[in-house]
Amino acid sequence: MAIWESIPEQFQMVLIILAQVLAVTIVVTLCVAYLTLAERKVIGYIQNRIGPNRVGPKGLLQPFADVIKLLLKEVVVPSSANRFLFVIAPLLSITPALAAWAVMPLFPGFTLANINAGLLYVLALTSLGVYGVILAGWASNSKYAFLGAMRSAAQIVAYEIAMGFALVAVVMASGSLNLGEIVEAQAGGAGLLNWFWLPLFPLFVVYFISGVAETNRAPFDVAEGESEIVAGFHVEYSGVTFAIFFLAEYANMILISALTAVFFLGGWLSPFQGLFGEDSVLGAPGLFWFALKTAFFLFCFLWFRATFPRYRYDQIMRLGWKIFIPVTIVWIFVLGAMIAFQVPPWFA
Amino acid sequence: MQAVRNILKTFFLVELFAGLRLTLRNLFKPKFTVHYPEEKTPQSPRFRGLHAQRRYANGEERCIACKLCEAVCPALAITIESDVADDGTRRTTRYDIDLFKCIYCGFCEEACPVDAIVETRIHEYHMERRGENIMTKDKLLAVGDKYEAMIAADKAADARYR
Amino acid sequence: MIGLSHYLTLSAILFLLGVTGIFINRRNVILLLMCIELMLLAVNFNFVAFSRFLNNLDGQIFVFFILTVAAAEAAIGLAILVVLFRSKNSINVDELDSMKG
Amino acid sequence: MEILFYVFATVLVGAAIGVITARNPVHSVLYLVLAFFNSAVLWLLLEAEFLAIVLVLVYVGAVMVLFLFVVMMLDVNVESVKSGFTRYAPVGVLVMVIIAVELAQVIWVRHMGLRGVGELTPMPADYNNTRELGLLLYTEYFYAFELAAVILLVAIVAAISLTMRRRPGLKAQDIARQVGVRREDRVKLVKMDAEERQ
Repeated sequence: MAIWESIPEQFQMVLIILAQVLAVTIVVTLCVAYLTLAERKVIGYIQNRIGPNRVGPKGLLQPFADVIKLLLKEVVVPSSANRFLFVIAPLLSITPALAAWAVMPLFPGFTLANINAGLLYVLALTSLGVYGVILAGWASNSKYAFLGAMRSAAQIVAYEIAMGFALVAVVMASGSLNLGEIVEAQAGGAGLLNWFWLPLFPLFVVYFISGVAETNRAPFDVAEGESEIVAGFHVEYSGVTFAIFFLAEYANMILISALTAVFFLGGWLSPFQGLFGEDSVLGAPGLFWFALKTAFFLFCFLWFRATFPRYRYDQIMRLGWKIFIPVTIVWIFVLGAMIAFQVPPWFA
Repeated sequence: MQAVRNILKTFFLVELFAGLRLTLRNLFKPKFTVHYPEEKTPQSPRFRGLHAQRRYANGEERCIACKLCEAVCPALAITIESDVADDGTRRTTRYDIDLFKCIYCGFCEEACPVDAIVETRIHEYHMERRGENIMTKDKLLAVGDKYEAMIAADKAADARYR
Repeated sequence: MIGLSHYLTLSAILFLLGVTGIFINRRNVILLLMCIELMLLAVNFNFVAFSRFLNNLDGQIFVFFILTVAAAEAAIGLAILVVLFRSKNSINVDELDSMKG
Repeated sequence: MEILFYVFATVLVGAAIGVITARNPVHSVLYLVLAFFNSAVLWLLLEAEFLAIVLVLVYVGAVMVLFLFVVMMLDVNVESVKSGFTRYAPVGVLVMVIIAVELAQVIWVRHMGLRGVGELTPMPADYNNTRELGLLLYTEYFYAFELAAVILLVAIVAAISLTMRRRPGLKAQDIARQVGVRREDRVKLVKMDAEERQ
């Protein structure tokens, strides 16, 4: 404690912030690790198998075994690849996924960086993720990788628009760009029914499905499509570099799930707020509810992957441009009318 | 009417939800996985695994070097050389099965007039060094000696159908 | 203390680099487009700096519109480029010497 | 603050030089992305946070991806396009020097009556750049804002109509019809009397 006192006040601030950043990053990384295990388990169960169960009790140490294996493997850089870009691409794809957590409201009153334009920041960062994929595909100097990168770029740009429109509606409904204020705008009243998923239902669906497409997950995984273009943009990657791509994909999944929870399911708000009141155990808002909602969306990611076959590429484009964007625009008009007429309970 | 129904079906993602329901139901069904080293699936007495050479009860080798197995082997995995033994009978001096070539079809076993070459139910074996994939006569006989009880029981169980 | 002149100098350097880029890369249409983006960035820099130092937000509003128009310009420019490449199989400015498509 | 300005300004100038000198167009695009990033940070230093984020969102996230996409898609012959590099360099440098002298005149020699604005007054704590911009944009500049939207719409239409290719022999499927098909549409059950035994 004496050492702590001796540090100048400014540095104390810096240290506290650093500790918070580190804590959030480590927790997210751990969640990523266990999400990989959860994916194998859930998909296994859906296919009437039990998934990995050998490393540690019930297979709980499996992610660490995987990580250690990948860390020990050799990183092969193709001789005609662009060395610098090839190595930097995985980092470019994981950084935005982790950096976006800075503005995430985790529980009442806690955000790493409570900035006013938080939603714009999130949008900007999620749109950066595509660079990692494009550069990986291009720098590998391989046809399959390049095809995967091009597909992914077109797909992400297409779905970015629908996502942006869905968020415009969220901003309209909550009247703020700050994620914490968006959560608070959904508080009160009947709890569950007061969240934005009900008045914005089509946009909620569009946002989540676009999120699945943005992260290049099944059934929108044409960017890696292992059965047609081998593994897409990361064909040439091995060892640590591959591991980082892997982590980035799962970190993005967690990010999209958390964002959907914040925007449409009231973040850390309790669904029983109206029933039991804010002071009871079930009615109190907190990290638990946020984590629960995020976990639900993560389960949906895995569930989709186990259920749907891969979309064909032109079908993906058709869905993004010809269905999602018109739906969002129409619903923005509907929402405008709802706000103008002050439809209770959301806009009264 | 049908058109309206189709549009509703499309917008409410009816078929997607049907698929999701199916997979969700499977999530809670009992699993089929067999925990392999601890649990094993039942084996037929006809299971065709590692090869063995048998002896008669008095210790005499069964194999008479007729080379029928060598002739029938579709993968050319068997190599036999023979000579006259001390007691005047024809015996193999070399009897090699290349396990890498062998396709475990069991034709050698069927061709054998004296039931000398058999395929046992052993399927958990491995090789660590080059050359270990060749089952020499000594190795085959050793396997046969070790598992004679199992082989005899399998043969007896299968005899009705031969 | 970083003053207005620092920002103006920086934007002047950026603008100069953009102009020079147009001259030394005058055969590659893509690079020309990018140099124009660079010059627009320099202009935006001026607007933002002036807006901040004069405490007048109109400059930032203008940057907002410049960004809009520049995005539209880039989209159309690249579309023309793609059409050009399809018909000529080249993006060399010297070869664009006919009026027929 | 000062150190930050100099660091990011240096990287920005370096990136800009990279844009115009890189041999590979892909590298040029990436340098430009770096330049935009640094500009965004410098704008943050100027407390123009909304524009800084929009710059990253619009330019880095969308326009530069488009550039990258086109540059990678078009299989450009780098050597032939770059061949005039040294020939045009003197002209470029000459023009650069002329404009540099002119700009120096404006910024340092004449000062344009801006002597008084050298001081940066820090914004109050509750200042919200986004809110202020929004207030201005949706009141005073509303028509300009609408016009910008129309320009974007025209740009979308123009870009699509320019690059749209109609291929005559293309066979497309009507997914809605495929999905909506019923057994009655495809199979016809015909009830027939059995023939009499001859």
